[in-house]
Amino acid sequence: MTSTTQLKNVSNGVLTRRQFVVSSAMASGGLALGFHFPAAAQSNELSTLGGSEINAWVVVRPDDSCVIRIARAEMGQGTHTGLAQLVAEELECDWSKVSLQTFTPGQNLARKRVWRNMSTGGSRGIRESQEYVRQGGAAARIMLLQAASAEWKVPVGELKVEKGIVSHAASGKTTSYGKLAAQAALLPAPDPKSFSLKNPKDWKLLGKSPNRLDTAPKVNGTIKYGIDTALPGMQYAAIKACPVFGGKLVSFDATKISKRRGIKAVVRVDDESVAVVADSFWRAKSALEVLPIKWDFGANAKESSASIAKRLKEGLTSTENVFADIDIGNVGEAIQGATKKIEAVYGTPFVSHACMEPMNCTARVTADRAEVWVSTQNAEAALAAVAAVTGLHIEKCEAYNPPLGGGFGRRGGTQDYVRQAALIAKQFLGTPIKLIWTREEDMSHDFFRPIGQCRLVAGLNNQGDLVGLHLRVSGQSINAFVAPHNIVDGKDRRQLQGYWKDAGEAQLGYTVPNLRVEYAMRNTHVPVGPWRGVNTNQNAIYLECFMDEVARAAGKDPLAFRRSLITNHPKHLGVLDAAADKSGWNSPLPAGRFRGIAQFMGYGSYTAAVAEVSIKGNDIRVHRLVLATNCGHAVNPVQIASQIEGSVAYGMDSLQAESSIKDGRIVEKNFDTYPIARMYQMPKIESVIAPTYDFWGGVGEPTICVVAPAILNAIAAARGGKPVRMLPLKNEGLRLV
Amino acid sequence: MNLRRRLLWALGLGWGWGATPALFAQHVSQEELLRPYVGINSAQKGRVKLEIARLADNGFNVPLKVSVQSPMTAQDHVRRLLLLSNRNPRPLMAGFEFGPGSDQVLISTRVRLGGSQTVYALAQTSDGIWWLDTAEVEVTESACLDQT
Amino acid sequence: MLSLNINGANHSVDVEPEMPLLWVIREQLGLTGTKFGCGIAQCGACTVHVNGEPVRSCSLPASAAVNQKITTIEGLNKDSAHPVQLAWKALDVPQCGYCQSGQILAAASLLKRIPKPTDKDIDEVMTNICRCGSYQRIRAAIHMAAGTGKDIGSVIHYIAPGAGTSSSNVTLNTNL
Amino acid sequence: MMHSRLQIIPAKRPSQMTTVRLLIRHPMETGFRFEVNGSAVTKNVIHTLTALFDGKPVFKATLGSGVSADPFLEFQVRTPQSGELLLQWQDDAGETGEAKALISLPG
Repeated sequence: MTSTTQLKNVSNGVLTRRQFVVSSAMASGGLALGFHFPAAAQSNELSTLGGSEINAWVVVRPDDSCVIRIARAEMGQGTHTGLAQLVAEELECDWSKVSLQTFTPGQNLARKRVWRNMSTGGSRGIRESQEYVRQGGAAARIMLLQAASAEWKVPVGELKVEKGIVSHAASGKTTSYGKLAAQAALLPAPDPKSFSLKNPKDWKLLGKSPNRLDTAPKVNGTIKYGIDTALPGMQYAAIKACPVFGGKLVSFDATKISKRRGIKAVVRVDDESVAVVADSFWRAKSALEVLPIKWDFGANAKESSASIAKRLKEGLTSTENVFADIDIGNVGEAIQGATKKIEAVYGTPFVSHACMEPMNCTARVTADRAEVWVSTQNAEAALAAVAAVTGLHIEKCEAYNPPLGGGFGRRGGTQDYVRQAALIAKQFLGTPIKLIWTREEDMSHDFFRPIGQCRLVAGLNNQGDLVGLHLRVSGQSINAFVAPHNIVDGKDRRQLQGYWKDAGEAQLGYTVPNLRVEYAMRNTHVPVGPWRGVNTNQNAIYLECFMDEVARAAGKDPLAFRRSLITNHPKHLGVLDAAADKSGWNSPLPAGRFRGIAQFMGYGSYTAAVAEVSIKGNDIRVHRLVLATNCGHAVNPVQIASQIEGSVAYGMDSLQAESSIKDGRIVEKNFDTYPIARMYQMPKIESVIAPTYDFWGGVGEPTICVVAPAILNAIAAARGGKPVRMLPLKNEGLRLV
Repeated sequence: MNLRRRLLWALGLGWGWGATPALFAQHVSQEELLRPYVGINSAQKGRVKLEIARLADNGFNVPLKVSVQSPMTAQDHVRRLLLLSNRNPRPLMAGFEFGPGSDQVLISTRVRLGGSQTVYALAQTSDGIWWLDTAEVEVTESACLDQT
Repeated sequence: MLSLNINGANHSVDVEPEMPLLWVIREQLGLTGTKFGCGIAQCGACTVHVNGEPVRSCSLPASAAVNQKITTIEGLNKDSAHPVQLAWKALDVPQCGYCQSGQILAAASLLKRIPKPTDKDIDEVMTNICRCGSYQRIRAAIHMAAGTGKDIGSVIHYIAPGAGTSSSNVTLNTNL
Repeated sequence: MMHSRLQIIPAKRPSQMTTVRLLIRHPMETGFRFEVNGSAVTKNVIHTLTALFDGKPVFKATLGSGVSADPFLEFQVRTPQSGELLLQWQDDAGETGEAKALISLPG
């Protein structure tokens, strides 16, 4: 069964209905929908908002409204709404009466981490917590029904519940959750082993697409991000870290700016940074721009994109510090004996996260308490960072986590901006300090997507079958930078994400009789970290573009060629076919248009894309992208489509953006030199959601990695088979229009 | 066994640095973790008190404090104290031995923790019995990477 | 002292004439719906209306805004019911939402100038950056607010397990 | 020579313990870090630290890569009379370090 929905203009019945919901919500003053964010509180006790806490996840109020507690950070992917749907489905409450409540890591700690992991990242917000949050909803439902059963003295099994209304058919009695809540809250929680969760076939709310719960404050400016924090007596800080990574702050001459209006102080933050504190951010930042600073750039000042590229190139053929993660058959012999040998080297640059909300954090430190207000993917990490920096016991620290103006991995790992804010605030006891990074600081001191190159060699027999494939990635390791102890025996498998033979997370879909997949770690002085989609981004470009080169050499259709290699992996094949089918792969295109296809797996989900492009001179126009995913379970299809649509913009940045290195530092520091995909470049996007309901995969990241290779393959087709191998596109004089 | 001999024993034998680790750093079970260090007898809860924050910002520098209740007499004293990690590539983080006449065992140090895990503090008293305290630590380093 | 008219109210602010309007709005007046994104008029997160025209307030000196009629996202519509805002909500346009104040103000002024914009008009005017990539929904929402009837928006193909059979009742339903 | 900082809170009476706080400047190189060319940085940690009071061992620590860079240790030793507390340590590279303090008990 296939259904296609157009979310379009008001004449469409579906959207008329959606618009009606919005309008009526406004007429009634906003309904119960909303969010409850924790205010700065001295108490670790989480409010029940006038209701009864049935369990950690569910509070029911006397007016039948339900408050669902959400542990994970919301950075735009709709995680909050999806998680609420998971709880509400099992709770059987009235969705129109649901509101959300977030809480602090301090409150989580005070309750022995009853809400478990609070971080959002790795496309795990839903797939990792779906089971226990659904259990939370189901347990609350059971307790509410038990309360009714006790009151009416009838067996629980005879009760029915729908939208929070409990009824007993035989007696004709009805009641509601709001009336049962106080009694239900006193009951013991049922053992999760004693009940089972609903079969997706019986879902009423999951698999449907209610509107997001957090949209209203985003369209009228009332939503408060971390950068919007306002505290009495607050001062502002602008910071500059040594532009060369690894360099040190030697000294600065505060006297040159101390007379400027509003300037409170110039402070050393740590070994590498200096901050100006003022009564306005603009005053602080303007003063910092003219502050004389002496840096010790150190040895890294000699590094450049060229010196790094040279190191990576050496790694492509070196026998030193390289390991094979897959070695099937005998690749050397197979390629040697092949009729045709194809060889290519691909390269992908450092890229920046460029979250729209620049890094920032507000901190207030006193002798016995430290608090931060910060948009972070991981509030518990922010809390721990504050405790570490201030030396205060963690119970004396707190982190408040408003929604994020973009995260993409930048706000998930190192809480560098939190540490800095706390280090500054420590020097102004009692005064709240709001640290804001300029865009230039943000782009100069990111944890970049690691740079890499890949050499691929393939052999074809005289039938044009792929008999051998040798793939070697040479590039920087994220683990080596952030968690070297996770690399065992020098083998960093994470950099081969998407090429793994292990099933379930990021498995290679192709079966090749002779296959060798290697990684040569070649590091740089540039800090790296997870960039939305992480290593699937580069790895999909390398392999999927090369697959087209090989198919071309074999004289085969890129889809048919892939299909012949992918038969052992039906889920990979399923999305590949779905994307091809919905794109009309076998139907003719208008003159001058060309298609490209790609498939890959990451974050537990299977993805494929078909792109349509045309080229005029050096201008590439992407007309259409069909993106398919099998994410296992589809919690909210319209939100999944949002993520798919968003991944096109992020994937297109993989094609045009680069953070290059000169004199040891980043060259592209703002959007004038670092291109971000804009409206005029965007193709028409079609989302193909093909869940098989036998696993839980991620949504926020997986489709990004197929965007770039699908477009690149279409570009190669348009250029008569000439691939672009070294990104960004400008290296070949090309641009997206 | 005099102190010097015990020190030599500690240095050279018995403790080891753990077996070859798995491909990704993995949690090991309590039994597996303790076997090489404590022998087949499992340790008992009690006497040892391990204080460590429930959350750690990154695993590179985590302060901890251990104390052991003991009369510290010639008959009844603490021989040695071990700090073990059930996730680090090398489980034994540190070991301590105490000289004669110590009447208090109180150690503070800072350790590296390779991911969220359980930290073990084990003390052996002069009767040969191992005492144990554990603490769960959430190492919050990277929301996108901490899966392994 | 500079006198500024913002969202219909007059404010006197004691700031340097060269302080960008963005920081006056955010820090002096506490209207935080207007966002800081780049500081060089590239991203549009700081967009406000000056006499109805979209202006990037990060690069406009406060002195240049004196005697002008300034509207921020907070002042676009007192009920948050501007047609653009309604369309934004109906289509769940925002993801992280950080850029959307600027996008909405840019769209509102586009519709004022060109009530029935074409895709080309939208491409030319809507130059604000959205890092979450909500562009397709923005385009659809502009068409929706304008009532152009243009057939552009999110296209979602849902393939249920065992496609071709009737084994599942899981269907896409945006009509909850 | 390895830099170190030693802080002593001496016993006030013979029956009390002396508290020792020692911070040594040392990378405690785990062997898990990597050079730019992908080779592992050689492991080099301070593996042993001994405290001697008037020449007699009173405390011993065996350290591994699980101890943080710039290792910090606080412990207590018995110093029944005035005398010299000597701390000695050695790393995997064979380098040694020491710090000492005179403990003088009142009376």
